[in-house]
Amino acid sequence: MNRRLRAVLARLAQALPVILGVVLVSFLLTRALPGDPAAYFAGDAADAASIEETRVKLGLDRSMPEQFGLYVLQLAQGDLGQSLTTGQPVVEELARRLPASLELTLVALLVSCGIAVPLGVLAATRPGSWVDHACRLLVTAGVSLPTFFTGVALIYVFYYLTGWAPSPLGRLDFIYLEPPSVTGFFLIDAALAGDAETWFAALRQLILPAATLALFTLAPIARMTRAAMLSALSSDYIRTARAAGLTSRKILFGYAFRNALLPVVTTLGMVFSFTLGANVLVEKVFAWPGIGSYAVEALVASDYAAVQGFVLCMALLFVALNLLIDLAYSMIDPRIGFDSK
Amino acid sequence: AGDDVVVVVMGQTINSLDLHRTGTNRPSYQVAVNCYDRLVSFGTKTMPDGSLSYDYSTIVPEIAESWTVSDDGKVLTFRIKPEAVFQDGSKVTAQDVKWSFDRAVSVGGFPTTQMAAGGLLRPDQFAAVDEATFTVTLDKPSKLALPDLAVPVPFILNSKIAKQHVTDADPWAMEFVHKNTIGSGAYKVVRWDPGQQLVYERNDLWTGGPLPGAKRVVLREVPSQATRRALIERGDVQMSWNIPNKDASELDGKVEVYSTPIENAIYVVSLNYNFEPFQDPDVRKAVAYAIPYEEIFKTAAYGRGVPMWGGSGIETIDWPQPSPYVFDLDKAREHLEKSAFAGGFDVPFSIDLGQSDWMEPTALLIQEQLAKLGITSTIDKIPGANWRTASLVEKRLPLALETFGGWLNYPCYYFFWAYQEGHLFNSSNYANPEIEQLVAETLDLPVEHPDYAPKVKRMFEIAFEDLPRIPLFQPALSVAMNGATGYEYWFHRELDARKLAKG
Amino acid sequence: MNTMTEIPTVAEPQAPPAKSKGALDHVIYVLKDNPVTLLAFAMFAVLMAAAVLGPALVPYDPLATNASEALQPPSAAHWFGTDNLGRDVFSRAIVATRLDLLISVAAVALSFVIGSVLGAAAGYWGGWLDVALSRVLDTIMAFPLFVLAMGIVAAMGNTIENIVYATAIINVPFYARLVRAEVNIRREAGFALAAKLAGNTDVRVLAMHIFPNALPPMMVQVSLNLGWAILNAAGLSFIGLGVRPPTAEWGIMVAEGANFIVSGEWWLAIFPGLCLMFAVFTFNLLGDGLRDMVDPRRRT
Amino acid sequence: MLTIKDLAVSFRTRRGEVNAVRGVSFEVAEGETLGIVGESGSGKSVTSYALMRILDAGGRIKAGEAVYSGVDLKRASEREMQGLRGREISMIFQNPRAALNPIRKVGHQIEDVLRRHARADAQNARAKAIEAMEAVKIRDAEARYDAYPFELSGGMCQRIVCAIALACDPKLLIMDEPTTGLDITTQKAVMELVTELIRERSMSSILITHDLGLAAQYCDRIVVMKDGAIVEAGDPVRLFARPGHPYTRKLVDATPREGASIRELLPAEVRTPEPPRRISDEALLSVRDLVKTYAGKSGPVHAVKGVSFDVKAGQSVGLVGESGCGKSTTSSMVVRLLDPTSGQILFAGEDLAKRPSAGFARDPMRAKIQMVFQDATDSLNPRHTSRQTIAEPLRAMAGLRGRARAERIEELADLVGLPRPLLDRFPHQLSGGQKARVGIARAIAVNPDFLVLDEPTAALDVSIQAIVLNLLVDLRARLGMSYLFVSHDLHVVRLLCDHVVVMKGGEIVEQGPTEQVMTAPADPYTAELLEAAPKPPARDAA
Ligand SMILES: Nc1ncnc2c1ncn2[C@@H]1O[C@H](COP(=O)(O)OP(=O)(O)OP(=O)(O)O)[C@@H](O)[C@H]1O
Ligand SMILES: Nc1ncnc2c1ncn2[C@@H]1O[C@H](COP(=O)(O)OP(=O)(O)OP(=O)(O)O)[C@@H](O)[C@H]1O
Ligand SMILES: [Mg+2]
Ligand SMILES: [Mg+2]
Ligand code: NI
Repeated sequence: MNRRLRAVLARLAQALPVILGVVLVSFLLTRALPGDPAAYFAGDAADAASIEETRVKLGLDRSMPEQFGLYVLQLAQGDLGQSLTTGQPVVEELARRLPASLELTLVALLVSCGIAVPLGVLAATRPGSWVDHACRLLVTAGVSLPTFFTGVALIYVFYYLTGWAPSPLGRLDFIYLEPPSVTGFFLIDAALAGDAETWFAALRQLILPAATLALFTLAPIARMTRAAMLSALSSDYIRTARAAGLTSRKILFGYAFRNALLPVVTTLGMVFSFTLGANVLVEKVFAWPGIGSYAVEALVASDYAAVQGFVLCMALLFVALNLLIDLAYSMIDPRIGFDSK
Repeated sequence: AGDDVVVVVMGQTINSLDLHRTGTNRPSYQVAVNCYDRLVSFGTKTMPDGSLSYDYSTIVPEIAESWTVSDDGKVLTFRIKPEAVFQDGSKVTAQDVKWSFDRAVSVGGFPTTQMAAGGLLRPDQFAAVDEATFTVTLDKPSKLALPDLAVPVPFILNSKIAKQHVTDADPWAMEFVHKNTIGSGAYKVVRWDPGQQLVYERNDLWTGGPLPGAKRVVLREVPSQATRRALIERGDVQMSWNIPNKDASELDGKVEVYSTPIENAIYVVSLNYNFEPFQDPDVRKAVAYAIPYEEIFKTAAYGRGVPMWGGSGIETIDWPQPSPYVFDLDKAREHLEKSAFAGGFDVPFSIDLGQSDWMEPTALLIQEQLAKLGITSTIDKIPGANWRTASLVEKRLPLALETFGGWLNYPCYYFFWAYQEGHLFNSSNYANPEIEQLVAETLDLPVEHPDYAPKVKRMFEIAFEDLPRIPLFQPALSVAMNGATGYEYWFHRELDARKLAKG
Repeated sequence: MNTMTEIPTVAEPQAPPAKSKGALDHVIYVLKDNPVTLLAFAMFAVLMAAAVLGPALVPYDPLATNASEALQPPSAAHWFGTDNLGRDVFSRAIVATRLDLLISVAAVALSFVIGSVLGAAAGYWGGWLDVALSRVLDTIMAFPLFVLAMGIVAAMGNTIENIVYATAIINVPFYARLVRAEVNIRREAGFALAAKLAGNTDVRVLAMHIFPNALPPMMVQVSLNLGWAILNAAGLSFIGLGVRPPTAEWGIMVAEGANFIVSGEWWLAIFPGLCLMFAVFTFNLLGDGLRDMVDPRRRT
Repeated sequence: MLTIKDLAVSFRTRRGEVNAVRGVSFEVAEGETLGIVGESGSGKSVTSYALMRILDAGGRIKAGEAVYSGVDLKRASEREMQGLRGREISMIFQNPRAALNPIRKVGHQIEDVLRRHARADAQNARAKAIEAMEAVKIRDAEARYDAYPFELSGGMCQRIVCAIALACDPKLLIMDEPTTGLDITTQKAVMELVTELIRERSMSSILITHDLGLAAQYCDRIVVMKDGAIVEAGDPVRLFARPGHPYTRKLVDATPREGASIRELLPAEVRTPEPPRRISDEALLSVRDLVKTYAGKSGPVHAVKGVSFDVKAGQSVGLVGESGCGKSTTSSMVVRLLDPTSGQILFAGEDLAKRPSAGFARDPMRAKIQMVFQDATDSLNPRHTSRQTIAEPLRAMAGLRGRARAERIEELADLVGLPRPLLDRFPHQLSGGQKARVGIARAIAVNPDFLVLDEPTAALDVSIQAIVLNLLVDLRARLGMSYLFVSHDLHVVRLLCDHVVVMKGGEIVEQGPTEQVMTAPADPYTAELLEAAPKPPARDAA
């Protein structure tokens, strides 16, 4: 256990330069964005003097190193600054929007795993068969369409034409009240509050965007599951297990699948962080108040604090996620943390 | 949704409840309209299509009961309605007005600039004579002063509450007002989820006019315009704000669509005088003749708005009015041949990413025709933050699409902003001494003055001859309604929910 | 030669007669081997044909507008209909092939080269170089990649080159990591040591012996990335940061067309969307075939 | 008990059908141990998998019969087979570490089998599993129960595999190369253990191996397989004394054994006299106090702790010792692929240890010291044809180009007996012996004075090993090279080397002339190594 703790600490230490790097790069990137935020935010009829005034107010009149120093200082106090586009402190905004994005992404991944993993296993048990080819074609088709296109198409069919889906108005239709915020995840909060109606309403809102994302993430998960299962199934210990008379079920799930889980978990982590960053487009289509759409707006408006805050938040999430994966890894694989590699 | 809840969708986000704040964006101005009162307001008229519009020609009371103008035109005295109360029930006093006006001229940025347009420059111009009497003293008489008090900027805050939130660093309670509405207006904001929704609830204590029919107005932000269209068409929302022209023309008939030409506004092609070829008057004319106006009006505006080409002489002082130019490639070629750039030239053609719904097709159509003259243009989409800087602040775009609409509906006001040297919306770097003089002379001159019309017509003439801005068409603000009534058009182009009702 | 050299040959179990085949035969073999791969290569051939011959084949000028024919549904004259400016969608979709392939191939080639060099160096020499490079790559990965691409394009301007650079940068870490791992496991492999013994310098061992062996898994990555690169460009277009109009590009066409779906002009988005899907699909399917082609072990 | 008649197994592959087993018949009586020998790919494993019905997908029993105690193994349902496996027939595989599920505690893996065959329930599973572990002589079984395979040594893992196989008291045990991949001393211990258990429980068993010596030592009867068919069967003594089939004879001949010379490993028809050679008195290579300490993750690893030995010009020195004793590390330092921590490597009077290995590729000495690697497959670049592989040193060190190079490559191919058409093949298209030749050709391409051979035959079948060893003998005489021959197999070393160095734990425990060390080992460890090697029965002079 001690050893594992040390491994975790070592991981965290490794993440430190990454976070520093992200802070620096995001700072430089935002300053490289074209446009003058002072002019943008001084308002519609602002003249040169009021733009200058705004610039001073925003602290943009200082030199770059000075600005960076101030930024880091603020950061150290946990202050990410204030977004100019939305007029809210970035921290608050992220805290409200992150759960929305996470909820969407997690549900999408859950759905995706629910489909892709069985497909991958199925394909792996019959490699080269038509089932295998069909699975491959299916999941590849899913990853071949841009998400915003899938999203709009789904809305057209399931909302506009048939009316089966609820109006794509974000996380909850306006007739429902948000459940009291505990985790920020509506499904969880509604369940905690015991409010079945809101729970279903939130779920209904999730279906289309989650399906859009899920469709996009099927391929990597299914492919990796298939590959991992194939290599697990062809390994020696499976032969041993078969020779010992274990049932096919036990062999497939107890032996092969658990071993195949390792690479699948890695892929899942990558897919997760990728999806979280990429659901920008889906969020826009479904009016989902997540961090992705926040970032896009901020970026287009050269809203420094918001962009920096978003990037930092994602980087922290990325680091946390990797840590989580490592932990999951060491739970699944006892070899981790020892000098085995 | 209940019977008295109206749901409105729009694409843009509201970023503050305080119009005075630095960085407050346009959509947020509606909060000043709906949740606050001003001393006076514009009247309402019914348009030919039955929709409502504000009426620039009449000024009506809002929180002021009555007002008088001194003989020299320099002192305006307002009497405040005795029954006027803020949302917390406290009386609206002249002190509140004074504090609010002081705030508007002191915070800097847009509110201060807008106040200045009406000659309202310094706190010492405002005085609370007693609880119910408030005076404004102008440096010189101006026809713009009273209308400028009817725009959203000089809204009246509850200074007693605001002062509780004043700090040394924040003498105008910006932080507090940013997140709270402390007005006497028709609505109060009961919920604001930035980036998602704004919920208005009717203020039953309102005295500024007849109580709104809708008890609640829910404003939802839906970035995707396709989604917004689906929503309004299916009737899941009652109002879709600022819909694209295409949707407007297609939805017309299916749902209620109001397209109101925006007063004092034109979509133009801006030719920058700092760019050498455009210093040549023949090149500018060549461009003006090479613009396929009809096609643009059809594909970019879908016929919504008012054509601004092919005019047959300046007869009125209405602004905007059609330019004398039409699409005529032969004439364009003639002009270009006369110029020093007969062989054509290369020029970047800049458009705003945020307005690409009309700018992109327009630019493409113009680009295609210019190419026939040998003028090679490359289309540059500039994202929001950079657009203002590049086009208005630095004024460095050689060829760009532009739009400007003056809140105060006077031609001289428009020219003041868009044709005077160094002024913000003069993105062409246009400088003409005669125009400078004419604007200075007409700006404060009453419209009825006999000198006014000839001078303004002369301005039009010069503008059409010099062509720093080639008018394309007067845009329209389109709003779709499905299951609600009471839409009123305002020059500020933001939602006025005070007459909204379900049905 | 003398007797002793003949001794061993006698007892050697005879291998089947050597059939040394050329590279082309190998390609044909791989294609025949797997129907899906064959399909993928056939689709790829179609794409290439469209890219090379496209402009010559299309019935209309892809840039010519015609307001009187705007938004026409598909017909015999306009197979894919026309767009809001009356341009022929079919012509635009076909002509776009070249640019889209160019963007994706250029971006992938760039990230392939940069990623390979960085990854190979880190994997082979290890030590502080590895640590430093790994941290830099981690930093890139820690960015939400699509947003990073957006930022780069927004900062540098939305030219085709910048879209290519942005796409390349966000893909570099994937290649670098892959190559690093592949090189690392082969660093101590017998053939690498043997190559050193044969008088090769480290750089040469790395470049000529170790790196080529990392190619098979790289090929899968390449093919997946080709697809992603197109989708990435499409996403940028959706945000408004794609290539400049009036250039025909699938992503822009889909992104703009998506706004017309609800109003019933489905053909604007569907057809370019199908082209896009066709290309991404082709690339994704291509992976295994490509891997088999560069894998000498699959040769017979 | 088990009767197999005309068993034929085929695989469906992309390149058509592969007939892996073509009509094999044998019987195993109660309490009997049957050996199946034959070279790699002869169908030994496939036969046993067919019995267990655990063939890979695509494999099927095409014809023939297999009956176990009245059960028709060919027609039995999968359910019946699952009941039979583990309970009636069990199997042990080679490479024990890989044969265990890497992420499941070994105790649980044993439990799985026990519970599957209802030999234990949830309550007593642990106790029974520990019992099974004790039965295979695992010390401290209680503690080992919670261990994962990677925490156990190879020998220990093989014991666990045995425990799994024997947990349910099967009647028939199939062992597929149970000792390959294990240390020579561990090999012996495992075989000893298994035979003892078999005897105790009076089980029947099948031992599959390519090592005739091993089979002879432990089996009652042996069948010899070649190309999917049985060529000969009989009791081991008879087989060794009078091999009936030429193939059997070849195998018997090629098995290294006491008293046989290196030429005697080859079939009589192709034997030529051993060429004479000269050993000078001068030391070509002198290793002095060589030390290598690795910075391991958990503290320094002292791989080599000060070894000293000499190799004279023309002499062959054997370096023996069990796995991990530092043989490869030593040889890597000698060929200058690795920098020693301290010590000297004097080659022709110059101290090479002073020249960093990183830049040694450009050193003129590079061409003088070459190496042949343990695993021929691993040492050939899978993307290079044999021709490209051999060309590599010629290009880099001899600077040969074009025609001259092509000629030299063909000359080398002839020299090592590699048929010229094979020059354009890729490694995976070559057999093990052929790959070994390519590796040797590459090593001798630039006429080195000194050749390090790191277990060059460890991955080869005995018959091919015999050929390669003889090739090395010939080349040594012809080119006047000196060898440092690294091996764990004393018998092989004896055949080739004049001098032996025995290592243990990074240190030299004994060195001296081969005959002396082999006949009268001074160190007990040397004796142990000698003892552990399988001893095939004597054979008649053919
Ligand atoms: N899954 C399979 N598909 C196709 N061919 C196979 C398969 N498994 C084995 N073979 C073929 O069957 C033949 C016999 O293989 P088998 O594994 O029985 O050899 P072996 O005698 O056990 O050799 P070794 O000593 O190397 O283990 C080989 O030629 C092999 O190529
Ligand atoms: N790079 C390394 N880092 C740390 N320890 C090492 C390294 N290489 C080898 N060792 C250790 O050094 C010791 C000697 O290894 P070496 O490879 O020389 O053994 P060997 O005698 O060749 O064994 P085998 O017969 O298995 O090939 C072993 O304990 C090994 O674990
Ligand atoms: Mg075998
Ligand atoms: Mg070794
Ligand atoms: Ni051996």
